Formats: sequence, structure tokens, C-alpha cells
Amino acid sequence: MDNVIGVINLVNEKQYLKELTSHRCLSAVPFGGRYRLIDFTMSNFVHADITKVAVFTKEKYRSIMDHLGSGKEWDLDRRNGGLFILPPTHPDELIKGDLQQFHDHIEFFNRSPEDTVVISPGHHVCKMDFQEIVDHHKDSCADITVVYKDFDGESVDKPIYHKYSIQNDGRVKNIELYTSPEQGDSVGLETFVIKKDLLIEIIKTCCENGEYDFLKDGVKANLHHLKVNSYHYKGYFPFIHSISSYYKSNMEFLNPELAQTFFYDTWDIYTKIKHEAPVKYSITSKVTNSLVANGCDIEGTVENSIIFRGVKIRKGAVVKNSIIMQKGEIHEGTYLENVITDKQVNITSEQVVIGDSIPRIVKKADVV
Amino acid sequence: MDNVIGVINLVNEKQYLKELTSHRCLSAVPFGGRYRLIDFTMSNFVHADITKVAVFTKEKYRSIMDHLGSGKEWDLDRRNGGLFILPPTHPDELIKGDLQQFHDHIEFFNRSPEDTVVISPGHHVCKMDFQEIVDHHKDSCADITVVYKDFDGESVDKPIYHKYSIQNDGRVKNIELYTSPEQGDSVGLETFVIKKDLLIEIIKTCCENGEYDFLKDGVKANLHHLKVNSYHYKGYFPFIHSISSYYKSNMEFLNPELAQTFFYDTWDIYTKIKHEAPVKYSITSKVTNSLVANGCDIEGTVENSIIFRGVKIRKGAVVKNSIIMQKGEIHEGTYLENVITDKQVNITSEQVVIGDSIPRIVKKADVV
Amino acid sequence: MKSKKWIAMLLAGGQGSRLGELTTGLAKPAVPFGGKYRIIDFPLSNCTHSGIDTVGVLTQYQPLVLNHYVGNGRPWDLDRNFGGVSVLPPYQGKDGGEWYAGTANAVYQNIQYIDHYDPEYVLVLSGDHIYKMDYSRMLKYHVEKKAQATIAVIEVPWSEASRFGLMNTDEEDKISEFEEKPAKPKSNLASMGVYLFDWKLLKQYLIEDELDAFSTKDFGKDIIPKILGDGKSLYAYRFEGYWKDVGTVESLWGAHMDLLDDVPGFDLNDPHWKFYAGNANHAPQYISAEANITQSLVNEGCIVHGTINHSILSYNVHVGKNTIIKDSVIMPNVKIGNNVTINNAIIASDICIEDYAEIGSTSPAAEITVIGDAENISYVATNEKSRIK
Amino acid sequence: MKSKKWIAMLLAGGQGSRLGELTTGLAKPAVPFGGKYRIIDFPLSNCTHSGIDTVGVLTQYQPLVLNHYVGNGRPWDLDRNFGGVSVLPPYQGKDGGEWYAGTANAVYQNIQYIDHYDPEYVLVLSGDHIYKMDYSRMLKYHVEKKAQATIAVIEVPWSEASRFGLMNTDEEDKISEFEEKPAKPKSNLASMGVYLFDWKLLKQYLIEDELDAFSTKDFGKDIIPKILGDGKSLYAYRFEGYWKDVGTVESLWGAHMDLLDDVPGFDLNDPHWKFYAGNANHAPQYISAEANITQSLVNEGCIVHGTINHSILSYNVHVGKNTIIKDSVIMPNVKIGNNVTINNAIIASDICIEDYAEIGSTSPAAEITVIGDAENISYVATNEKSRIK
Repeated sequence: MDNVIGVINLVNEKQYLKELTSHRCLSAVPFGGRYRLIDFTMSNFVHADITKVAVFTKEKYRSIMDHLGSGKEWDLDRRNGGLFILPPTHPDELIKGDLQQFHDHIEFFNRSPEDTVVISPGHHVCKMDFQEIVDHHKDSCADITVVYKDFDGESVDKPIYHKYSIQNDGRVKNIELYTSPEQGDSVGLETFVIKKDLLIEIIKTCCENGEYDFLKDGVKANLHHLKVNSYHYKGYFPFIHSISSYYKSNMEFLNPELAQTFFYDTWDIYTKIKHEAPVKYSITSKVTNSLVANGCDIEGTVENSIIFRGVKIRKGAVVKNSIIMQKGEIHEGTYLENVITDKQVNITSEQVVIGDSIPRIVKKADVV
Repeated sequence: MDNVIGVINLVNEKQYLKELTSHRCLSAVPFGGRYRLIDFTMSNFVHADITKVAVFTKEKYRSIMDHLGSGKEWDLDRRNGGLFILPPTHPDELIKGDLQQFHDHIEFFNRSPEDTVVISPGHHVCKMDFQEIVDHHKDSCADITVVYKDFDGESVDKPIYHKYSIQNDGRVKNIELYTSPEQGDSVGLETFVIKKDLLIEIIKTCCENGEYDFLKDGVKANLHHLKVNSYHYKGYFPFIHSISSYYKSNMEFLNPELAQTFFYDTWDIYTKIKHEAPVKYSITSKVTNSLVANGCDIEGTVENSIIFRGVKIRKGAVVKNSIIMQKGEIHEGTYLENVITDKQVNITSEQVVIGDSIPRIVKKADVV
Repeated sequence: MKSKKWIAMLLAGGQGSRLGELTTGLAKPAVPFGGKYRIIDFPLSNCTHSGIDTVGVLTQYQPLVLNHYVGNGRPWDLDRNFGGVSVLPPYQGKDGGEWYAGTANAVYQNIQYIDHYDPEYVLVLSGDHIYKMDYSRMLKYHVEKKAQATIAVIEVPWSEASRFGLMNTDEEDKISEFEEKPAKPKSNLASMGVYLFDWKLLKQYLIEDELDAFSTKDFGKDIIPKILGDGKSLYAYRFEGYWKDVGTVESLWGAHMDLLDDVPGFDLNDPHWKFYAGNANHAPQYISAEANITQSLVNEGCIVHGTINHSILSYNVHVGKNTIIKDSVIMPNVKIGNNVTINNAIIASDICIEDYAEIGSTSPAAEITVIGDAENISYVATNEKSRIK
Repeated sequence: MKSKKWIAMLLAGGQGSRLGELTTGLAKPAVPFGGKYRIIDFPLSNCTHSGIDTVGVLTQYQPLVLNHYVGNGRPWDLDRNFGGVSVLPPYQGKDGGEWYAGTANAVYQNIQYIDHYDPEYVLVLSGDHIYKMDYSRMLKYHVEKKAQATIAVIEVPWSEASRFGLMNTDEEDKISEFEEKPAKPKSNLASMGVYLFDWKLLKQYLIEDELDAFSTKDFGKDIIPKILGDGKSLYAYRFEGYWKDVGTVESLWGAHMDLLDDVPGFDLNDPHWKFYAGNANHAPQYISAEANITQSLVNEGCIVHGTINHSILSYNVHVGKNTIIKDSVIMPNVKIGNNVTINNAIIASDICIEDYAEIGSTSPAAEITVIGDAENISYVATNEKSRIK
């Protein structure tokens, strides 16, 4: 879609994932054996032929920058358009809201000839067809289109979701900010389609009035004099808002049917290429019901687990119901169950590490 | 040279160039009609086939990052090696010296398989053959080779240069830090060749001892137990340490013989490609003894001047003995003499702006 | 691997024999233009700006220069992971290579290449026109009209119409008739050599045409008439703007002169539609104290001591003292001595013009003088005046 | 434009007829290897790690797959502004195309390409060997020895020596004699098909050899003996490490099995010398609850329900329930049903194996079974047991 800018908005990210987000932003959290959360949105943009993508980062964005690089893997290293990483311009100040940061980079919008903007967060695991959503937006002559989904996630103990009241004709009647949704509630996915000129107008007007929140001050406050329409997203979408829901949604991909439809039957998910060799299974390896990524060297036992790139599981080690992130090494005779190990963790030999219904997290580069 | 890392060290930069360095670092200052100062060192690395280049930035490095981008123009957008921009890791702290920043990025050195490092500042206008210097270094079995030149610059009113005492056999006997050199003194060009392992050792040892200056604590302090040799650079090299010397060295390139030997008879200087059209001269244009870069539109009179990319000089405007940086616009009937206008300056019509022996500077994006 | 909405096939095989010495050792699309570019930069840049990121360049003669020039496609933003620009010489079958027998045959031989991207539409372009065109508008038109093929057309003066392939259209701009260079034009809508096809349809016609022993395997002469004859939905897309075929010495020279108008027919410096070129790194131009340049385009890398009026100097052109160049086009890397006069001429790349040479004529009736390849014309150094042509 | 110290010319034209059905529709260097790579990835990655950034790939048969695979060269870091990787099919002269007549002729036809980079040295490589080699050490040796040509050699067992081109050398490793597959070997130093030349020297010999009507235009048979006969300084560079010609079904299978040793003869996962491959983006592999994988290499994109022992699965291979694969190589995109048995076999890309198929033999004396291209072998769906070969 030549006329569309993709915006990945990390400004509103919360650090739901505790230790996993202590040194990286939410969108940079590893997921599904070889991805980072942001890969899904990036790949959805690639699929929709949106070749100009701006990532508005907030804090701890270094790993996102390392991961995205020049955008090569998403074919976004382009002179025309391509990938723009737009960090906060005043790192020391408290950021007041996404509109403030859009305002700091208003020139990006002003200079772009495209007429439509798709705004999405960077941590959604889903395959959203932005082409279809933009078509829906244009066909309905909406000023703004919001994307929502019927809530079907694990119950939320903090009021972090926004509930939409949708009229029969699809128009948004009301937005209730910061709620704990019930099953079936129409929950906003922080994804919007908007005309670029209108977005610029909202950015300017709101910031002049000291209002800095796009959803609250730009959308909700304008519900009556703008045509705010909705798109009902019905595809796969895990609500990730806690370690527990993060763990479960990873584990869901051990369902081969979900893995098949999500990874293979639709478009590709692109991620950073690392040129690892295929997984090496030794004569003693025993792997069942698991996802394994390249560069791994497996001599031990792996059950119901997700093994990221470059992990070594030594002879006699047992990994059960666990997530082992990239470059982890699990030594001889060690037993892990219900554990999430962050990157580059080293579990020495003959250890026993067991989590409970909420998995135990071993922090990045820890040696246990 | 496969075994060599190029380091461009911006940590020791001073803001000699007043207004021109108020919003950019010294190495990002425009020079010679279409370059930034850093282009010369970058291109010297390209010429020497040094394909792994690390730029240690200090402050105000945004324009350097924009300029260098992914390194495409220098063919340094590589998976193996290529361009590394290594900014200060603690932006809020005062940086104690270049060794501290090398130490913060010690992993860069540790991980590199190359065995030799060439360190150079980023603001020297010269064509230094690093291949020859490295060969000289290796042939003489030196631990460190320093590059010096006989001082022939404008006299310096601040003690900013380092004077070397060189023995007949080329070894460095003594280093006098922070001097105002006389004509003919052996002045260090802040350019070094050193074995990588030795560099790492110096970084570690010095930083442990609270010493953070490579030249003082790493080289001078070790003169007696390391073989510190020298390379006598005799090529073109303007000492730029003030607006006046900056201006003069730009103007030197109006000597066609120097322009010929410097720009054409040796290797190419690469800079960011901007895809501007050739210079357009109108029926009223009158240009003499000037350097003009592409994208310019010239209807007025230009004499003894340097005109950067994308400048418009309108009908009846006169530009004399001046430097007009990129995207400047000089309107109808205006007269400029002995002036340096920074980027995107707009001089409205019928103005008269005249500098004296020290040229007048019009600041970036100013409207006069 | 995803499929592409559309890709372009650029016919770059023309030998350009009408450009004479300018194309010795050089395919026509590689001929320098505008002081900085080669002709192929125009369609390639148009593709990039129109959102086409996959371009097959069909070469035939002298592909080495084009190969090196196109390289990895980076200057045009066509260094893509999937797609990008590919130079496609004639395919070598098991029985050895064959020349492309015609424009349609060239695309036919690359059906496999095209199918790799599974495009919905294929845009067919020529490599010998100078123009700035947003092909995405043509695609929009094609879709809106539910066309199966769309041909870009431009209104030409009736007096010149008979030099072109002309479209007769109904009031909806549906094409009812196509006439190649008719003696008595019924229309002044000339084909620009820019065709947009539904790929499925085109593929079928290419395969059928290949089997037709009487076909000349040409888009204009064979494919379009057949599609039209079968009553397919064929539309004319009216282009407004500058467009010039630069297939002859006169038109190549004229297109250069068009760049020099006060309000140029064709603006090379539009910041929203830059034309990309390879090998774009040269030092700034040096204009000496004796120089005098008016109404001209001068590229970087030039050193000028003489007088340049209403002319174009490409990169790395050196002009000596007391030399006068007027109404001329100087291609890259030309060294011109002192006291030379050049009028109404095109000087090809890499030529060296000795002192006191006089080239071209100031007579308005005279033809454009072409000084061809360095290898073909040698100038003997002389203190005498030497007169060429 | 600067000149290059050295560039590589990769002979990728082999039809690979000894690989039978594995090379139908595919040049030998494009044959998949190691679950993730194609053979050409090995010399290309070696070039990158050795600091060579300009590689001409001389293709002949079926260049389209190689063309698409090599693309802009990015996976191998060979997407350079000046240089990089170029696929070079036989040159089309004005009289139409000609096949490359031999390895030397292939390089001869590209003299212009090489001269464009003005290299001091040219490295000539083959596209059918699996090895990890730092060519820069060979260059260092070449310079130290003041050689004009250097041939990389590897010690082979005396019993096998007569299958190779052998070098007889003096104590300085200067080559005194070259024998192509002699019945009675005097040496066990076999040529690896890796030649380093001073370009000036090589160019001269290529031009002379081209004029020699009796020459077969081959490096091993013509160029090397002539250089040797003229008393030029020709050295053997001894390589130590893994090197395997994969030109036959048995050696291709064997090289795969070498990857599966406890301490593999050849390590694909050396972090300091990664082998690069194109098309490297696949989902993680899914190993089901019933699966059992031992002593195997399995690439991303696989879904495994069966038992895999001492085998290699390339990307996007699906293995059904109760299926047993042993001592076999499964190439990309192969779908294998339930209750299948595969032993000592190579299954080519894109094949679909129906339920209950039995492929290959467990007898140690049996040959390796090859199941070739999808287009050549079709499996009729059946509830009966189907036995192949």
C-alpha cells in the first residue's frame, strides 16, 4: 500500500513482564522460539506492503535498535521510506504521552507524502491484515478506525484495557479507559487507521492544549464530531499482560494446529537472521512436544518446552514445561521445570530449578 | 587490509569552530563544498581496504549518525565488520577520557579477530595512506606507531597540539602535551597504529588506575618500556583550530592545482549521496573562481566562494569570498562578503552582510 | 515468499543504431543523459517512486556496461531481499543461446522470472524515453476501468502524429483501433511505450504469439493488435507532462536543450521525485576566474576555464581556457583543451579534444555534430587549427 | 573507482550429471546441502570470511535458480557498491550466444569483467566442494613464495590418490609435475580445485589458450600444464582440514553423514566462521510428543512426528507418525506421510511421499537410493503398501 505509513507506537508500553522487561522494552521480549514481540507487527506491515514504518520508542530501546538494525530483514532498508526509529528527543524529561512524542517528530509526518497512517503497538502476537483494515477504513469513509476484539484472555487484575461501545453500524459510541474487561467485552487493540492530515491536526491541537494521549484526547474526546468507526478483529490474539499469560501464550504454540495455521498457512514472520546451523540432536537426545530453533545443540531431554536459538542442552539435563531463551546453556544432569530462562543464562550441572503455576524466571546472563 | 580495525576517535574533539560546532560535533562540520570533515578519514579507511570501522562519538553526534547512516556510501554496511557507531554509554556523566569510552566498549575489541588497530580523529582534512602507515608499523616491529607532521599552520593562540621529540631512528623520545607549536615542530596528528592486544591491555590497566587519556597515559607513560615509533606524514594537511584557519583551508581549494591533486589524482572522497541534479546556471549567472556542488541554482554573481549542495543564489545577489553551506538561499539583490553561512540559512533580499579578516558566521537556519 | 502486486519489465535491448557512434560499445539505455544520468535512470527512478520494487531489465547488446551500472540496484533503492532489479540477458537453453527475437519474445523468454513473483500486473517499459511518470496512477486507472491491458498515451501535435503508434479511442478512452505510424492519422494519442497488463492475460498472449510463425514478436505490432482483435478490454491512459523519445541524435540533443529553458520542460531537481543515478560521487566543480557560464547545467567533477553557454557538461568534463561551448552536450570524462569552439554538438564520453579544435556549425540549418567514441576518433595533437566536420 | 587486491571467479557451470535426478532443473552448485545450505554457500561464505568481496559466478546450465538464489548477494555480505557477487552467464556476442567451452574459456570470456576491477590476484574456485578455508592464508603463502600461481592441495590416502589430479613437488612445495588421475601416483597431494593466480599471468595464458585449437580450455588439463611447462613459479599450498568433493551421489550422502559424527568432521556452527545461506527465514521446528530424534540435524520449518535417526532434515520437511527415517538426507519442502520407512536415501526437494512408502535398503552393500524431482516421480495415493526401488 503505497499511500500508508506504518507507525509502531511503543510510547504507551507498560512493563507487564517484570524481569523480562527490566532491561528491554516490552516489544523486544523474545517470543515463540526465535522472535521478538515486535516481529509480528513488523511482518504484518511487510505483508501489507507498507514500506515506510516509524517506530516511536520510549525507554530501554537499545535491544529494539539492535534487533531491527537497518531494517534489512524486513526489506525496509530503503532510501524511499523504509524504517525510521524515532526515539524520545528529551530523554531526561518525563514523557507526557504518545502525542507529545509524535509532536517532537512532527516533521516526519509533515514531510511524508502518504495520506493514511496505521498506528499499532509493538507487542501484539497476531496476524492482522492491515490491507483489509485500511480498505475497511476507506470504504466506510471513517475519519478514524479503531480495531477491537472480544476479550477472551486470562482475567486481568489491573485495569489496563480500554473498552469500546460499538453501535450496530460499527461506529464507536463510547470508550471506557483503563478497565478490567469481562469475557466478551469489546477491547481496543491500540490499533488505529487515520488520515495523516487529521492525525497532524490532532497532534498539534492536543499538544497546544496540554493534552498528550492519543486515545483519550485524540479519539475519545472527538467521538462526537469525528466519524470513529471500528474493525472487529477475529483472528488469533493472546492477551499478554502478565508473566503467566506470556508463558501460556508461548505454550499454546505447542499445539501443532495453531503452529501450522499461524506460522505456515498465512504470511511469514520475519526476524533477525543469525545464520545458525540446523539443530543438532545427539545420540542421547530426547525431545518431545517442543519448539526448537536453529543453532541448538541438544543432548538431553526436552519436554513441552520452547527452545530459542543457540541453546545447548547437555547430556542428562531435563527441561520440562519451560522456555529457554537464546544462547542459554543447561549443563549435565540439571533439571528444570516450569522455568523461563532469559538470554544467555547458564545453569550449571546437577541443579534443580522448579517453578510453580507462575513460572520461575532466571534473569538474563545469570549463572545458577 | 583484513587484519586491521579502523577507529575514529571523536572523544577528544574540541569545539574550535564556535558557532559551527554549537549544534554538531567537530567531525560533522561541512567542508569543501560537499563534504563533512569525517568523510576524509572515512574515505582513507575505504582506500586502505579497512572494512571494519568503529566511530567513538562523544556529544552532539546526531548529525554524524545521520550522515554516516548504515555506512552504505563507504560500502561499510556489512555483516562482517562494517560500521559501528559506539556512543558514550553514560550520557549524563562527564566523560573522563577516550580510554574510558574504549573501556565501555571493550567487548567490541575483544570480539574482533583483527590484530591491529588504526586510531584516527574524525576532523582531519588529508589523504593519509593507512596501508603505508600500517606497513611501516609492521616493518619496524613497533608496539605503537604515532603519526606526526612538521607544523606549518597558522600560529595557535591556545596550547592544543602535542609535540613529539623524535630520535634519528624514528623512535619517539618524548611527548610534550598541550603546546603551541612553532613552525617546523613535530606535531602529533592524533593518529596511531597499535596491536589490538596491547591496546586492550592499555585500556584495562589505565582504567583500573584511574587513567583515561590514551596519548598521555597509554603512550607517553609507556615511552620507555614500549617501542613507540613514528611515521612522518608529509602530505597536504591544514591545521584547523579556529574559524580563521577553517576558512582559509576551505579557500585553499580554490587553487586548481591543489583541488586537482587532492580530489582527482589520488583516491576518491566518499560522502553521503543526495541525488541532486547538476548545477543550474541561468542566463544572468556570473561565477568565477569558485567551487560549486550539485543541486545549486545560480542566477547571481559568485566570486572566490565555496557553494555547498542545494544552494540557491537569486538574481542580482552577489556572494564574494564566502562559504555558503547546504540549502542556503541568498535572495535578490543581496551582497555577502567574507561570510560563512551555516546550513539552511535564508538571506532575504537587498541585505548587505560583510565580515572582516575573520569571516562573519550566520548560524544554522537563520533568516537574515 | 510473498507474491508481488506488480513488477516491471524494462526493454533495454535496443541497439540504438540511430544514435550512431553514441551507442558503439553501449546499449541505448546506458547512454548518458542530463549531465549526470543514463537514460535507464528515468524509468528505474519512476518505478521506485511509483512503488514498484521489482524490475527485470531485458538486455541484449553489450550488457556488461549495463550490468556494472545496475549492479546491486542500490542507487535506485532496488537492492531488495525479494525482488529488486535483475539484468536478464537472453536465456541459454540446452541448445545454446538465442537472441531475443523481439520485445514480446524477450518477455516470453522470462516468463519463469515473472512467475517467480506471481504478480497480478506486469508493467512493460522502454529504455529510451525521458519522462517523469507515476505509474501507480496508471495502475489505479487500469483497476478502475477494469481494463485487461492499458497503454499510456500522450497527445502529440497532429502534424507529427504519423510518426507514432496511434490509438483510436471511444469517449471512455477504450481503445478501438491501434495504428502503427499511419499516413493519415485519425487520432493524435501516441503510445508512450508504457504498457500495463493483467499478467495472466499477457502470459497467455505471449505463449500464443511465440507459436505464431508469422509474428514479429513485437508488443506494438503483434501483441496489442491481437489483444484488441480479441475484443479484450484495452484502455488508453492519458499522460500529461513531459515525455520525449531520445532515440535519435536530434531528439537526444533536443531533450537536453529542453532542460535549459527558464522554466524547464523537465525539472531534474524536484525534491519529491529525484532521479537516481549510479556513480554519483565526484568532487565539487571548480569554476575558474576566467570562466563564464550561462544558461547551462554543469555536473560535479567539472573543471571549467572557458565559456559555456546554453550547454550541458557531464561529470569530469574539463574545459580549457578561451574555449567556447554553445548549444552543446558534453558527455562524461571529456577533456577539452584551450581555444576550442564547440557549437550544436554532442561529444561522447571519454573523448579528448585538442587545443584549437573547432567542432560543429553555428548555422541553424546544420545537423547536430556528433563526436563519437574515443576509440573511433583520435585527435592528433597539433599546433595548427584542426577542423572537424 | 579503486582497484581490488583480489577477486574470485567461481566455476558454477557444472551440470552435475553424476548427481542424476538431484540436478534436474538445477545447476550442481545450487544443490541443497546440510539441511539449510546450497553447495555454493560454502565457497561464497569462505570468500566473505577471507576478505574477498567481489565474486563472479560463472553459470551455464539452468541459471534461473542460481540467479534468484544469489540475488543481490546480501546473505553473504556480498551486496557491495563496487564489486559484490555477479552471476555471469555466457556472453552474448553479436553472433549470438556460445556456451562456455571449458573452465578456462569461461574465465576467458569474462576477462572484461575481471579487468573492470583491475585485481592483482584472481582466485579460481569450484562450486562443488564442501570445506571451510581461509583463502587469505593461501594468498599470504602465494606472496611469501613469490609464486605466480598457487594450487591448494590436500593429502589424500594413497589408495585413493589415482582418482585425483596430483602434484609432485620439491621440498619447498614448488610444483614440478602435475598428473591428472595417474595410474601409478607418485604423490598423494591432490588438487582441491582452488587456484590462485597473478592476474596478469593468468590473462596472458587464457588468451593464448583460447587461440590453441587443440586445447580443451580447461584449467587442470590445459592452463596449469602450460604454466608448468613454461617454468613459471607454481606452488602447492597444503590445506589441512575437511574437504569433500560432492560430485557423486555417494560422496554427497557421505558428506552429509560426516556432519553427524559426535565430533563432526565438519562443524557448521562455528561462531567465527558461520556459513551463510539465502532464504533463511522459517518458523521454529515442531517436535511432537510421538517424535524421537537422535544423532541428526534438523532445520527450522520442520514438523516431526516420527523417528529420525542419523539423518538430516532440511527446512520445511514434514514427517508423519510412525515414520522411520535412518541414515538419510531429506532435502527442503519434502512432505512424508505416516508409516513410511526411509533408509540410506536422498530425497530431493519438493517431493511428497505417501503413507506406507518404503524407500531404500538397510543392506550395507546397497547403493544410496535417490528419489528425484517432484516432476519426475509421482506417488499415487494408495492405501496399499507401495514399495519404491
